[in-house]
Amino acid sequence: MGEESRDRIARRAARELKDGMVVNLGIGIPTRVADFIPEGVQVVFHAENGILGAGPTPEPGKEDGFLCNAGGYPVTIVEGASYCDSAIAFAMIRRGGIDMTVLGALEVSGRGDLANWIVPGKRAAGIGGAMELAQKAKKVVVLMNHVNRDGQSKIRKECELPLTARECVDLIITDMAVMEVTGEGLVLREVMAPYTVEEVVRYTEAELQIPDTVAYIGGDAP
Amino acid sequence: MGEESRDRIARRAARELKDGMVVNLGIGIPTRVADFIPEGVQVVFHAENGILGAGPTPEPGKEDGFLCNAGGYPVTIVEGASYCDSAIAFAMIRRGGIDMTVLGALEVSGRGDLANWIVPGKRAAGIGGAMELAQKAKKVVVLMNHVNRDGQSKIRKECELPLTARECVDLIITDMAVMEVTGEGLVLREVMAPYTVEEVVRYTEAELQIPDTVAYIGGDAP
Amino acid sequence: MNKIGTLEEALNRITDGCTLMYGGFGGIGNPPSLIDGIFEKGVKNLTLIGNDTAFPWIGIGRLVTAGRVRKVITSHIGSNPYAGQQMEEGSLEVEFYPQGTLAEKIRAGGVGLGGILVDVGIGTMIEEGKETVVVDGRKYLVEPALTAEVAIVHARKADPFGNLVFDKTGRNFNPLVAMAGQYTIAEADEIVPLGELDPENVVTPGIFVDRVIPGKGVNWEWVWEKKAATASRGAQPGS
Amino acid sequence: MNKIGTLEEALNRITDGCTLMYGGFGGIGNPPSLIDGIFEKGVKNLTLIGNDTAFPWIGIGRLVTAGRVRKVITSHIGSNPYAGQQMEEGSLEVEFYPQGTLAEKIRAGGVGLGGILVDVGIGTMIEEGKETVVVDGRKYLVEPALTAEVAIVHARKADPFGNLVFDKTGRNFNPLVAMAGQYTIAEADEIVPLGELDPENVVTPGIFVDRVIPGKGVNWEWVWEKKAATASRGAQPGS
Repeated sequence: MGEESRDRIARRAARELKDGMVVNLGIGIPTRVADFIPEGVQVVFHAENGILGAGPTPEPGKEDGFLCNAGGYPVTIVEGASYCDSAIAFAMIRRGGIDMTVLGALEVSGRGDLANWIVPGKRAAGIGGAMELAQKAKKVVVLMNHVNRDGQSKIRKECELPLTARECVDLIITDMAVMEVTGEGLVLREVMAPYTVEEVVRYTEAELQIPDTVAYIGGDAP
Repeated sequence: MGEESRDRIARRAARELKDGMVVNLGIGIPTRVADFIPEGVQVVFHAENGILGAGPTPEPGKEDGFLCNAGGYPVTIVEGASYCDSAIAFAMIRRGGIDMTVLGALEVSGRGDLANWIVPGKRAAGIGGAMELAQKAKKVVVLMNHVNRDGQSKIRKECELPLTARECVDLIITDMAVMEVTGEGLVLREVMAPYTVEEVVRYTEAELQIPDTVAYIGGDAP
Repeated sequence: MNKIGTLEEALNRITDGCTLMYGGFGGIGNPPSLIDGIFEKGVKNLTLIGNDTAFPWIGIGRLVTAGRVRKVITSHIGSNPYAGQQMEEGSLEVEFYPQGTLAEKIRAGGVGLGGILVDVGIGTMIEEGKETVVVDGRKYLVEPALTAEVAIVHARKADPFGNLVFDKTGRNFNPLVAMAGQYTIAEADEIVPLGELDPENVVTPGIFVDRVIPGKGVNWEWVWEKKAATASRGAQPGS
Repeated sequence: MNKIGTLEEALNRITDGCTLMYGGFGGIGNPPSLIDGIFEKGVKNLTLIGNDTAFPWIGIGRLVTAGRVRKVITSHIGSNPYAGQQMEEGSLEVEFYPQGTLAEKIRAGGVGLGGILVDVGIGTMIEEGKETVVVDGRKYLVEPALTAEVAIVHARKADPFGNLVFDKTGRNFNPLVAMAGQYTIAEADEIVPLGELDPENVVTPGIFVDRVIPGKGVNWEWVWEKKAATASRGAQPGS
């Protein structure tokens, strides 16, 4: 995925941030969401290593090795922040205190099943906090490429990879489209230029419902 | 039990305090043990409501309503003390951090079973921290009258009352005697004046072993 | 993100028949203004969850004494004779747990676990009727987590986000209870501006707190105060 | 009650084949001087319990990279490719848990519970082979508590009794791990006299700590430091 595409996905995800939300951002593209917080929206960032109220990356030279996010990179804190141990950081997650989490994915099913931690036969990195976040956050937003390196859809009828959590994903944002998991199935909401509805459907293995209105992002409707 | 007898029991129990011990004192006579700490011995007092390092009762007029022991009465703290929530206060107990606890009892068996929380058919006060302390403290010292109001032995072959914990008591100190629960059974260690070994045996329902030497406390051997 | 509200707003959440969890140990750490408000509002038929029933005229004890409580899940009621009396009469249902087990059951609810495995009480009547599991050859009781519709706590200081610090032994069950409420109300002796509490020293992070109200401070006399001893002789149950 | 000792005394407790639990998250909060000492002493065949295997040249990662570890019970090894490589080769056994479950398993050991009931991972391969219980109609995994022969933690400050405070996100797993050691060693950046730590702000009460040693501070370069990025290109596994 190109830099521009990554930023577009992150910017789109940032539009899901609502004032007052407590938010946990996964590592990778999800971390970039913090760079695109909409004007007038204040959110509280949570980190599994024990911050409630993480702030922006410090200026170069102002880093503190003991003030980092869950990925090990320096952050700051905002007014009203607090530190806690990781048991309490996960208590916040399990108790439903996280309004929204943004995660990467290997596969997502049309029902919102998420696979993002292990590929059998390949080197496993581990689980980290993904299972708790996927299963317990009120809203789970997945950012990923629409297709994998072999050109196959990552949005599957059924996930083939071991699951992180069942029926947990609410919104999928890819380089091609924005799709919502609803009680009536997976619904196409937006198409990213220069793709067309037909292309999105072709590269989506899961059944995808096309409502009467689909928005176009980053260009006019083709 | 008279005032003098209470003090004698508490003073005797205080001799079990060794330098460096972490100690929890129950409510009632056990609380008095703190008044008789042997010279040169420093112990750390623990309270279930969240103090490690409780100090003596404050002078009248210096009490703080938010600095009390588990019985709700004002205490102070010593250097190196800390406050914690009750979950952590009990973590200290369950993890074996309490070297010694001093408790009251309704009945004790010769094997060291302890009954001190409920009399069926009578109004129950509840359990409090007694079960954790009895079951988990490294050394459990029981202070009580040797006989109940009906003149019956409180040191039984088998406890009739519901148990607080099984085989937990290490030392029993009564108004008549000091007895140790050992692998070979209950052993008489000391007799309190003016009682005789024979009287202690008579008022002890559990089998009591009499070693060659038994010390006498508070008077010459009769 | 300003959670500061009024006692009246808070009391809207506390209604007849609700399950109410409270912080405190022997009255210390019971939230005085909230309990006053509940008392004055006339809320009844409560199910209480907390360490003890305090003293007849202190803190949560007042609600028990006044017959406003249907059931209490607790560790000890000995310091409130009216609780014992109502239990004997059958008007108050009492469920006892060892104190440390109760603390962990509440914490388990607060941190989103289903329950805990504990060996305290094994071999006693506490074991009766309880599910057990064996781990590494040792038997443990399965103790389900506890939560409540509303939790009330007493803090020394709070900020507008709901970050809390407590006052010495007034901490006790409060941080556990604060996490276990589906709706948690914190009464604070002092409300400070955002950023004034040291992030290292916050005991309850604000995410667990839904509403902060200013408290008027302790409005009872402690058991160890002479005046209280006198007043207690005139105390009457019910009201 | 003075628990202050030397690194050498502490290292006597850490021997070949022992089970070693450690605080830290991505290297932050790993105790640097203790890990240095373990490395220099040549301790091998360790079973580690901790959140992650850090980075190849940072903190606990060094022991893994050097092949001193037989097994690790952890949540994540992705930042240390040598861990993954050894896992593939079969020289390192890895047991993965969801991070929050791991934190609570360690805490459960630390507070003397037999285990916890957790629903995270239900319906995934995490459930396989695990005992389950049903509470209030919901299924939970039985997750046994974790303890270790020795636990090592990194504190910002310690006093002679072993009371600890931590440094911002250096707290992470440290207070949990401190409770779960049969023998707990705290390395502190600063040792202060008894009474200097505010009793309200102590995070780990000294009762959980057996030995306090003075630390020399972090002796590695963080991943986000330019110099570290350069050094990493020259890093070699094993030693």
